[in-house]
Amino acid sequence: MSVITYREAVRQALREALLRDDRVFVMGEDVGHYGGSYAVTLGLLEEFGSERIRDTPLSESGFVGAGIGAALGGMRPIVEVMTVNFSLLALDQIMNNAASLLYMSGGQLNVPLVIRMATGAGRQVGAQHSHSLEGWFAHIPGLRILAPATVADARGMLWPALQDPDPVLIFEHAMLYNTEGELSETPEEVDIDTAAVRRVGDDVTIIAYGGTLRTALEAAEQLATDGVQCEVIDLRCLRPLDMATIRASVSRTHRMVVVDEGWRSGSLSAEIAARVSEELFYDLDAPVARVCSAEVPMPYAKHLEDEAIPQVSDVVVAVHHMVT
Amino acid sequence: MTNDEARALMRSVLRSIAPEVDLDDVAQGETIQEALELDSFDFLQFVTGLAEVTGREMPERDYPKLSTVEGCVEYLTQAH
Amino acid sequence: MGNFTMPSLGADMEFGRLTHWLVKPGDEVKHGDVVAVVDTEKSEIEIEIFEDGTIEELVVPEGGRVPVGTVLARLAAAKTAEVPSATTPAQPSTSTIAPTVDRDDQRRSTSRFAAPLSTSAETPLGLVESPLVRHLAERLHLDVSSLAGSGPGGVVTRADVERAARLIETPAVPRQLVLSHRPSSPLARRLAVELGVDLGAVSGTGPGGSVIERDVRLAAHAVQSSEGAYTPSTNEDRQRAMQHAIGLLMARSKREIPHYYLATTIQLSNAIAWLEDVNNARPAAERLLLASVLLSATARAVVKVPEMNGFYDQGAFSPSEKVHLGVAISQRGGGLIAPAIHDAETLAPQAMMVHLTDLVRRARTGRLRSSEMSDPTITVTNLGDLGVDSVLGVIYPPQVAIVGFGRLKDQPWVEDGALAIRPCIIVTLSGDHRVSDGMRGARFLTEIDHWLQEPEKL
Amino acid sequence: MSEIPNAPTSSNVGAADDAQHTLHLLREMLRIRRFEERCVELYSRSAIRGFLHLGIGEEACAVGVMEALTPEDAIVATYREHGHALARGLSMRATLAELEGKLEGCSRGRGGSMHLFDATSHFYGGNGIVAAGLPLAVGLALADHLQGRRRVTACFFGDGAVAEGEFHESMNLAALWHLPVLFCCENNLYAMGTALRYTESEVDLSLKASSYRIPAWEVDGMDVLAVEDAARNAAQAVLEGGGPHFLEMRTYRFRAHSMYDPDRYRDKAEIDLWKHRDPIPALTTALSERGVLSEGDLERMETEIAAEVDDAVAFADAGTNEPIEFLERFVTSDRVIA
Repeated sequence: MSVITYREAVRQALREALLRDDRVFVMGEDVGHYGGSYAVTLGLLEEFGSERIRDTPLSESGFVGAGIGAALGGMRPIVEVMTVNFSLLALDQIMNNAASLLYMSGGQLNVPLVIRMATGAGRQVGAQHSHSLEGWFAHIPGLRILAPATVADARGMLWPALQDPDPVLIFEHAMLYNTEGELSETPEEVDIDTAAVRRVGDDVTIIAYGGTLRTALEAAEQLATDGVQCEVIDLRCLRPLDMATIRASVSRTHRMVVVDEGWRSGSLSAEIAARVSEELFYDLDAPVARVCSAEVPMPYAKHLEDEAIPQVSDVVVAVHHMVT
Repeated sequence: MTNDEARALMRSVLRSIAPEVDLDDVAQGETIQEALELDSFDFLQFVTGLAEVTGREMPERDYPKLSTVEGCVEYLTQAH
Repeated sequence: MGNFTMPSLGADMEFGRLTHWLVKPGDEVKHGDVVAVVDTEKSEIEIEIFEDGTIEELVVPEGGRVPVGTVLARLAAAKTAEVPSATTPAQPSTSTIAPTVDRDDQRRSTSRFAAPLSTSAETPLGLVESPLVRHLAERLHLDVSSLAGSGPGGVVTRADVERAARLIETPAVPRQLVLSHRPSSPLARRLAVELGVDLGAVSGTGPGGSVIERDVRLAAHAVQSSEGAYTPSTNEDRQRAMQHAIGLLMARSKREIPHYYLATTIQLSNAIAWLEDVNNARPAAERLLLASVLLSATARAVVKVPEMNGFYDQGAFSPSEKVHLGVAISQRGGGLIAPAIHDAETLAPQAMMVHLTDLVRRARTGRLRSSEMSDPTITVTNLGDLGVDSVLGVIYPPQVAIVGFGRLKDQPWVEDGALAIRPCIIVTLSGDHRVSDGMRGARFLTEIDHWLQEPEKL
Repeated sequence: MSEIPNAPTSSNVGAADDAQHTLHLLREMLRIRRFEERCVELYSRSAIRGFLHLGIGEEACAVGVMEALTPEDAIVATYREHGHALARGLSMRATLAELEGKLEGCSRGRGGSMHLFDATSHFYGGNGIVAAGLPLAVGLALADHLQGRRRVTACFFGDGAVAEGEFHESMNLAALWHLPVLFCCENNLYAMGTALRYTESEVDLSLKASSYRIPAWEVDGMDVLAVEDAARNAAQAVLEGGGPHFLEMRTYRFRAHSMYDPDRYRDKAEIDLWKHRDPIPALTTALSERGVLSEGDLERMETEIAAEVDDAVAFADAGTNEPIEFLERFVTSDRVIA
């Protein structure tokens, strides 16, 4: 076992994919000479050359569309959109081409493409660079949306995503790159379908993903001292949602809190709350609670940003309110 | 009243109070209340049951005699 | 013989207004000729005819606004021999022109619980013209007289009948889940049905006073009415459910109620002597237990110190005029419930014993009334029988105090400077510091002591 | 009034001295014309619904370029794609069934007029979003480059696409990475209802393309032989590693932008002027003057094509609806979403 950072885990995953399959190539802004805006692709250009580690001009729609075309042409591209904030320029290519081609073509054209994006707030980089839009993309049929929250998932999810014949978007929360975790020398396979129960408990189910998993786990520890045992579920895959795991837990605890860094209205947490109220209505002993970002463009000032993002205390309060 | 009749009576009265207990569980010298987890309310009912069947007074001062199996059998079988 | 119909000129076009004709009856027309001009609310468009022939009759006059597909003109076959290539194949059946886009007919658009069509004042009801629709309604024994039709002119269509029939078949909210007026969680409502608990009678301890799972479970194991109300499959399930429910309640009590604890030793020689006198004159069945005296004394003491008696809910204490004394009764095989003896302050030991006997018997055979379960104002726990010197109880929310009686035990006792042996008992009080304090608690315990010294006055 | 390039001289005809080949070009254009004329009828009786963009008048572009491509080459088209699909080899049956939303359609009725696909002939479909196909073409060519596959990706788009950011991004990427893309711009002078002079600061589109150091020509989009000749040369250069090339085909559509467009933005005179340069009669006249096309030949060709159209209409009308149980199929690959 060795302790490595989340960033290092993603780099190892990229390197493994490039070595195992020569159809794989990496494309994105500053992925080559600069070594990646989050230094994830550092060293890959020197090892694999500029044909397979391709710096692109600032043309998100262009190079994401080119990634789709290359996938149609038999490659296994990994496109890095620096952050989800810049993916808005490529939303048409992702939704109207990548996600729809197989269906529109009546099953003829697969798009085996992986797009990686950093996401989330917490670095005081202001409103335009702090979005958390996984919920938007999880709305689109035809896409698989992943949110690796642990070092093991950051290391393990890329390869199965590349084997998926359909487009897969991987969201890496910016605050996770520096976090550390244990990883065995030969990391075991991970799936990209199911949620994981990161902490077992009987009283309340807390659903989280990506950057909010740490918040949920810390809140659960605090609540344990108050005698409230929380079950923490890491979604891992935001589309399709692993409702089976959620059902199994909530039907036992009868209470659910969703921690989602997106804005509350129309967020992924809204979808989960709606499904639980549809499928588990007669198992609920308290209304579903959601801890989301405040509905504001992310402020720059630290104290304001902290106030806007879901905090441990917010989760604790939500749970307390639910178990009185 | 023979010993066996006394035991049978005790069993039937106990059954109406606590169906799942068994008289044989009471060890030598152990009180019925402790062995069978009967509280004062249960024991009063036990005494009341015996009194109704036998028609005997069974005043409170005799309760200690009635709280062991042997004592109770002896109490029931002796005419006094 | 052919018809010239209003063409569809765009994705969102439903009606067209024929602004003017460019031909008149008797004119010869051939494939591709422009024969009229149609206004589609967006623009005027010249429309072509795709058949050769002679105009026989202009059916829709200029200015007429008609839905797509309506016959605009009738055509006689062209006099000259039909040019094979020019003939359009006969109207294939598969893509019939729907006069108007009957949105109701598309399965996808009607939601499973399609609300019946809102009927504007003047649309007629029960307008059934087609024999097929009439026959279908009879077969489904459906009274159509009140049915609003979605067909042209409000006529009842087949789809209307089928939808009305489907509405009836779709199950309404399952009957037994008829919701009571009290706010309660869905789980509580479901359990109330499963465990045969009358939800209306259960007081809630959940958010906003709503009835939640534990309230129902507590009520359930106390109310297994004989008529075979649903009882969890096995005893163990019920015990575990009760254990779980009590656990939650106690955890909440410990978390929320700032308990303070007091204890005192009370000398009972007077009470014991009084009891013996009373019992000597009574047959076994009518004899009193010490507990009845203790309960009466406690009830009387409560009247003097009202802060011990009532409910603390949503940040405020509401004292209760009535004293409903909760008596902790151990269930055979584990578990504890504390049903109430109502108006305990009015009961002398003799009456108290009658109530106690009845209560314990029903508690142990599961025939407690839910009211007895739901509204004790103060609770007494008595573990003397099990040989425990003293017990410090945990208050049952939303109550604000609990009294604990230990076992009767001979103790050394100093009287007038001399040492004596007296039967004594340790009495404790756990109080809610939000409502009362040690001072008031002590006052309460000494009041109990006072009554126990004069049992005859109870 | 926009200036009109010169009419085709008879010399052009001589250049492709293979008469049979020219007759083939005529037949292909005529097939497209009659097919789309029948679509107008089908649309008016609601057999075809939604949007329908006809290329009547622009047939020479599709036929000319497709002739210059090989079966291995890849094609990315636009929503005005019936001509390109038929010229590439999709059957009238499969295409018309798709326009009527039938299961037998080339995209199982899921795509409709704007989304015709055929994986076997590398026809990567139309696209409803203006210029959204350009990055796809760049990607396909990138894949060829990375896998050392020698083929051309022909990317069709209109003059409207030139104003999209993706045009700039795609041209730059293709030039930057020297990718085998043949950019085919069908400049019909109007972006939907807005004339070129109202949308582009530089209206000479081939000049605009050359700013990316991409070889670019304009060619008479109403002359199928000229288009074929230019496309063949460009495709050859691309194939030989010359990097991306750009053809600006100046053409004109005789009907509205789509089936519901009042066409008020063009005056009748201009339309009539261009109708005189209709590529089909132009070629018919040239061939008959050379004595390779008799009156009877033409009539026979028309009859055969009419029969092919009638058959396609019967096939499409008799087509079946895809069972609704399959609604969620192909959202993702052979995997039923839970």
